[in-house]
Amino acid sequence: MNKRHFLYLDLLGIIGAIFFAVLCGFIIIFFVSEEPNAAIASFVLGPFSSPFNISTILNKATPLIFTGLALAVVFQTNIFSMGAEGQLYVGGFVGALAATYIHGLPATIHILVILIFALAGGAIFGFIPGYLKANWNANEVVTTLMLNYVAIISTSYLINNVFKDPESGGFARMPFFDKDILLGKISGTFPVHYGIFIAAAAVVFVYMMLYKTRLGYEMRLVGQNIDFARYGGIKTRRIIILSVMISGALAGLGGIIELMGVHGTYKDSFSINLGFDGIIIALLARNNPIAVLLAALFYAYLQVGGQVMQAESDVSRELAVIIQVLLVLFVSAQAVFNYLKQRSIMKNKSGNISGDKAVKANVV
Amino acid sequence: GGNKSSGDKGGGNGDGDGKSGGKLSVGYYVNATLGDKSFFDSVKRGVDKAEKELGYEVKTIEGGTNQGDWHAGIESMVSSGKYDVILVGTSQTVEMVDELAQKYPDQKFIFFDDVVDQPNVYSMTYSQSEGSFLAGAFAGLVTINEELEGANPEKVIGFVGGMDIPIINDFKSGYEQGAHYVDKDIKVVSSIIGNFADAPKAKELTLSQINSQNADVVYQVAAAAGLGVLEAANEKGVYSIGVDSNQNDIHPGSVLTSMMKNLDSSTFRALEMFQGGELPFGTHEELGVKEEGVGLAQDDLYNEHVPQSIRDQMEDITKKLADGEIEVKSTLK
Amino acid sequence: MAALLEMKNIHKVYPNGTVANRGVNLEVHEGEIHALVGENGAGKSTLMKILFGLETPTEGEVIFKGQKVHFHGPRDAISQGLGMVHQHFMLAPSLTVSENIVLGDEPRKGFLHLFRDRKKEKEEIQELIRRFGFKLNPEELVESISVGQKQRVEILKVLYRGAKLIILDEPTAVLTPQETDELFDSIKSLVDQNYTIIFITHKLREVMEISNRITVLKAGKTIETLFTKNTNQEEISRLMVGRDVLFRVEKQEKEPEDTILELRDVSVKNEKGLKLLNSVSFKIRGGEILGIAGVEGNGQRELVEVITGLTKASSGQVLYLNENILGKSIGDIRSMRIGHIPEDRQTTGACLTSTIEENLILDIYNDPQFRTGPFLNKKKLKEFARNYIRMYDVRTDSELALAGSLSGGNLQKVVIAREMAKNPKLLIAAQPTRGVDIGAIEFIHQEIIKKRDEGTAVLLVSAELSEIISLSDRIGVLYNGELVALLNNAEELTEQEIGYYMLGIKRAVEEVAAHE
Amino acid sequence: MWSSLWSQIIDLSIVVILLRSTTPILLASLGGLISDVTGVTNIGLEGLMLVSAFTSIAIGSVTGYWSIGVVSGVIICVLLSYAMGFFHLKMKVDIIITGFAVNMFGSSVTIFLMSKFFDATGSFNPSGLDKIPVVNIPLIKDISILGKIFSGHSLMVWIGLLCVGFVFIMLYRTPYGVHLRAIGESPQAAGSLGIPVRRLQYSALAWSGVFVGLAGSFMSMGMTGMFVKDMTAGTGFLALAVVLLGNRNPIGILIGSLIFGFAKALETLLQTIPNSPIPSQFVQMLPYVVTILALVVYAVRKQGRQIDSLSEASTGPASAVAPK
Ligand SMILES: Nc1ncnc2c1ncn2[C@@H]1O[C@H](COP(=O)(O)OP(=O)(O)OP(=O)(O)O)[C@@H](O)[C@H]1O
Ligand SMILES: Nc1ncnc2c1ncn2[C@@H]1O[C@H](COP(=O)(O)OP(=O)(O)OP(=O)(O)O)[C@@H](O)[C@H]1O
Ligand SMILES: [Mg+2]
Ligand SMILES: [Mg+2]
Repeated sequence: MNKRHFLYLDLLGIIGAIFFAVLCGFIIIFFVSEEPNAAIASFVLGPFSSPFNISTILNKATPLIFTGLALAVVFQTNIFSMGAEGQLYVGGFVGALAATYIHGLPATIHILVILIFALAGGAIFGFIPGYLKANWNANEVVTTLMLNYVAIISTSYLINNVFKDPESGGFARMPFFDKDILLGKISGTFPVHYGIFIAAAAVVFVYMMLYKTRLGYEMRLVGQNIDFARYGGIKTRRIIILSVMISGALAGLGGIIELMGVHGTYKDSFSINLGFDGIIIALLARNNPIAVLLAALFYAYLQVGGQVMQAESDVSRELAVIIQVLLVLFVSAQAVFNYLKQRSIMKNKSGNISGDKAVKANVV
Repeated sequence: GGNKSSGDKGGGNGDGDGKSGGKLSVGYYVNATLGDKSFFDSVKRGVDKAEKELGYEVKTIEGGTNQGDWHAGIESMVSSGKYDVILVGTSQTVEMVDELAQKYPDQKFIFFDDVVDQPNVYSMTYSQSEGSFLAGAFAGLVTINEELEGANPEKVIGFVGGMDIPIINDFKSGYEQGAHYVDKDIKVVSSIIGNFADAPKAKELTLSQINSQNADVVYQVAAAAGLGVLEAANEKGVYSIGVDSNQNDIHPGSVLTSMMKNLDSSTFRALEMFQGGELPFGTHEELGVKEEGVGLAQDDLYNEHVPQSIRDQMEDITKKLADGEIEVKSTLK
Repeated sequence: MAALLEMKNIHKVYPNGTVANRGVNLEVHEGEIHALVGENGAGKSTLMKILFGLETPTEGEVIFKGQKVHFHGPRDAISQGLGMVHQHFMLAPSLTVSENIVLGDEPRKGFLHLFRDRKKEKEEIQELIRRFGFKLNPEELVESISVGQKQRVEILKVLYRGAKLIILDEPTAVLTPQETDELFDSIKSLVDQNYTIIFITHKLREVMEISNRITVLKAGKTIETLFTKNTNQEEISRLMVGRDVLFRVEKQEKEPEDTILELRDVSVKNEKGLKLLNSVSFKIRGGEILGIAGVEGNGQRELVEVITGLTKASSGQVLYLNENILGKSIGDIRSMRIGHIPEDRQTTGACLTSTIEENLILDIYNDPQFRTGPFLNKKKLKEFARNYIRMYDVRTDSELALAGSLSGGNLQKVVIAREMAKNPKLLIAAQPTRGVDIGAIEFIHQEIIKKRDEGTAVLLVSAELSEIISLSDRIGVLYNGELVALLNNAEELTEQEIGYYMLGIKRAVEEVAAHE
Repeated sequence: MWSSLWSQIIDLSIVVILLRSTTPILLASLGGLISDVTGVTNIGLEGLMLVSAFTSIAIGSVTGYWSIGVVSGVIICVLLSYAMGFFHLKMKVDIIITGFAVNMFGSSVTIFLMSKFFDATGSFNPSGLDKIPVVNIPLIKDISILGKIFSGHSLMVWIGLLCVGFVFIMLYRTPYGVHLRAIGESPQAAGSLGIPVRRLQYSALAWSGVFVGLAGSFMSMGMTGMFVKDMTAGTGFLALAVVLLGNRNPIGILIGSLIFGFAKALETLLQTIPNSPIPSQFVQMLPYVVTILALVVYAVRKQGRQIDSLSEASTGPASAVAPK
């Protein structure tokens, strides 16, 4: 049973899952829509129907890649942080401050400074639940959920009362960033902003960190078996704190890149659920950074599909969301994949029950 | 208010060469979801009326609450080339529409609730502070009124807002100005829910305003969550003021009036003018009390439940506002 | 005697492709004690899980009381009078002893029998405990009782359900000799009451002592079924392992070298301030094995943990090469050439969900030699892992296999390989052969002796008295957290003698003092 | 401003608000508790509550009986919980994904059905609704203090408190409850004794549905008489926090919910003080900050007991000895 074979089975499973989900979606749409065919077509094919839509997928995937990575990192350390949403806000906010109030730097350096601020903001905000977890074993689900509120509400206070651009009208935002520090678009007809490349770099970075460095080894060991890690002399508290901070840094980076790529300034409540969607993406990807990339693209594809369907047919926004939900459920149904793998193993084995593993092992 | 024209009358393409052959089509992009029972719904009513009465082909797209989606959402409507005119609004999308209007100079936009200064955009804004001034004056008259059963002698009125953000604070400021215009001593108790959905919390806050601060009339500016405010006032036998659309019939006799942004009628009016080819693109109209862009809902229920004395005084104040005799300060400018 | 149970031609392929049984035959007679032996991974537990309805066989049939049976789950098996004590504890830690025993079969009362009858439960449990003479407090939480007590709870679970055929999967692996004796008494009394026992163990001494017949499994196949009285340990082990096994470790006399480890008045307290280790002092020199005997729970764990830095001492000094290492971090201590084979390989000694390679590199990943720039040098690490897998004869397909997929003996080899790889000056081995088969025991013992001969100081903690006696140069006994004896391992020292110290009946403080 | 706050604490307004705002959290977290006890962490509380809130008011207003409404809300929630069970237990979808899916589903499906059946967008506000009744206790209601504390609460407030006892008895006094707890601790152990692990996990999810269903119906037919889209506004997540904070037992849940309810009540009072100098956002943060503090105090105390006993080690003779 080699890896490639499993990959092939995974793909088969995913295709099967999508097929079933689409079938389910079709049945639903069939009942509520006058034009089910058009609706389905626009959902499935719509996202690829124009360079504009494709670029929308990429732009939507960008922040999701960051939050997905952020959560993959903590999950690998077996910390169930739900804090990406709050960290994203704090990181985005701090980065935006750097973007707005630091002047006189050459654009590239300025961008770097902004990214570092955002990273630091997210990391420092991540430090809180990490510290509470490492030192007092305070349940991270609770602390991160609550800190999300704290982050969202307090950034909202600051943007509305302290850092508001007087020009911003009914909804507060900071002054617009200088044009030269925005993440440019690839082209007018294909308006993908450069954030996607930073996201791809982050994927590589996280992958290398997790699987090729000492830190990654330590983080994964802490995640797999903290007693063993402690016995091995790994400073588990430090690793826990570090892991949540790295996660926060990634989420914060996601925040500022969303602001520099899409919004052009800090806007009050700019993220709705990017951090929570990241949880789903990390879990879909089983915390593998490379798979996070794919899962985020898939998720963005679903969202764009829903939007296109809403725009091009009589199916409402809510139904589009329900169909997305079904797709996510089907695609993450482990049972399907397990079944496929097991059947394939059994087929290979049953022929030669006596052609055995233990004996082969003896030879090694 | 006033009618500040900042450009020449741009061409409406009312000659019927609509892109979907014969019928004119309008695309309405909601940068939120529908169902707030107020703002966006009100525009929707105007659009729907245009569909029925003017024969428009209408497509409404709900962009959801994620701001990151909106730019792409609007642009995909524009780039689809399906719509003769696109209807979109709020200050949160000003820059997006500004950019898109430049990028697609042939696309016409009707923009509500803020201003986009481009030759292919017609903007209309509503003076919520003027409207809220009326609500505040009304509340002030109610709380000192002796005829109304639910009104108590204390000069306390309530305000419940969705979030502590500039637009809501503009409502609040107008409301306070109105109340103080009636009586300097009126105290305004103000509470903020923190979102626009938590109706139970809105109700709880209102109950507390009524029970512990003796507020006897409460003004809600909290979209759907505000229904909790109206219910609390009704339960307690005191009064409330609805917002954005006419909510008087939700609890007749308790919701005495509503501060309406007449987005429906102005939307309909704009679409009607567009059809006639006379919509002045490149201009901006501010619709205040005078233009009837905002005002209190003075329907039969209002006439039935509001004492004559208050109605008379409100008429007087409305007139003064329209004449510019009273100036309302907006916190947004 | 008629066959109570027959298992014919059983095959089992696990979903992940492991073939655990490949044609096993087993015949058990009523009223006998039937021992099932075989190397780690031979398929004993699998066979029993099939019998108990926890796994479905891929092929083969089970005949019970002359009838072909198909157990769809433990419930079926239990209702037919089967009971099983599993190899690993099957207990819910936060429930009480009594709740664990009656779990799934509680006395009920009240409306629709919806409620627990706690009074009846208490009576029944007390009656049960009295009848079988177990020392247990039914009200205690399982998480706070000792391993031996847990094993008794497991057995009571089976007895409570009135099982007549009882499967015991390595029940003695974690028991002290005394506890084992007690257990054997209970088992014998059960057989007298016409119970039937299937008994799995790696300790051939026990097999010889208690069983009537023995079935030997090897690589998933039945090799032979023997009458105990017609065979001996040598024959059984030859059948199991396929070669002769040495039972007595060959050990040369060796002159000890300089002191490597010295403990001075080391004490450890728990959360409640109770002293778990009370003023313990001793020295170990290079080339010497100090064996620590004692009934489990008398401070052995704390002793090991305090030296390795896993637990903090409340007072005293731990001198390693004349340096006080108390208060140093675990990592620092590990990097000082102190090897530690922990008693619990499932949770502490290995990470079952990581690969074998990842388990092996626990120390050396920090070594700059295994890095290129900021990154780990995967190639060198792989080479290292393969090397040690070969040197220690770990039976596996690949260094990338999960540690959890190894049998107990092989997993222990991984732990030992890792700890030996650092070429320790001090080796702390806690229960190094618990639950591993005789072939592996022989290997592990040889490795420990080899290190000692190379000049390593070895602290051996074991509940297995025979192991202590056969390996140690000197023997200390822990009782109630105190080192009550420190003896030279001479010919005349008997297990009995040590047993007295272990039970606190005798003290040899003078000898301890004299030694200092 | 403080005097005004104080007077409300004195006149027990705070108790009334406390009980009202505690109830939905309490019920929802009891639901969360039961499935959590079996090792199935239900993150879908929010979505389940929304569905129940909508269903009960929809059916309640159509039939004219609050009881039928509440029961239908509960039934729908139980069914949805079974669906969660199907996806998680049978199809092996991660429970967190399942939970988030239910949340998204709940939000969307209620809006969709609302527009389908009542042609209402965003909110449904039936007139003449038969709400869950208020319990006025005769005699006691006229005694000032007792009356305020014990009388005039919604029936669901009492049901919520009764449910704490019910869950306690179920978990600790019935074999069924012991089985549930055993499954959460060690599914293998339970399975090896023939306890049908899967089936009991389904049943725990169903119980989850029952309590969350009650919580949802209270929001739409007790606290208010309306359904507003997304009206739960995070209550489900607060309940989840309470589940984890409450140390997995019903009494802990009650205490946790009361802490939350208290923070919410305090927020309400602080928000309605005229000319309060505290920015509204800080007041809104109160419940969340209080939770974090409660958790930290709880965790530190737990840890503290261990640290105390070890502190001697760091100051004791051992550390005084300098390494040679
Ligand atoms: N659930 C399982 N899935 C896959 N493989 C398994 C499973 N359980 C056991 N195995 C494998 O099946 C083989 C036989 O295991 P089994 O537990 O029956 O051995 P055993 O004789 O009981 O060994 P030991 O003496 O160590 O207890 C081993 O290779 C083991 O790794
Ligand atoms: N689903 C599984 N997939 C792969 N390996 C499994 C699985 N389930 C169990 N195993 C492994 O198979 C072995 C099962 O054997 P078992 O638990 O009966 O005893 P052992 O681990 O071989 O020996 P011991 O307990 O004596 O160390 C274990 O090593 C276990 O980790
Ligand atoms: Mg008054
Ligand atoms: Mg076994």
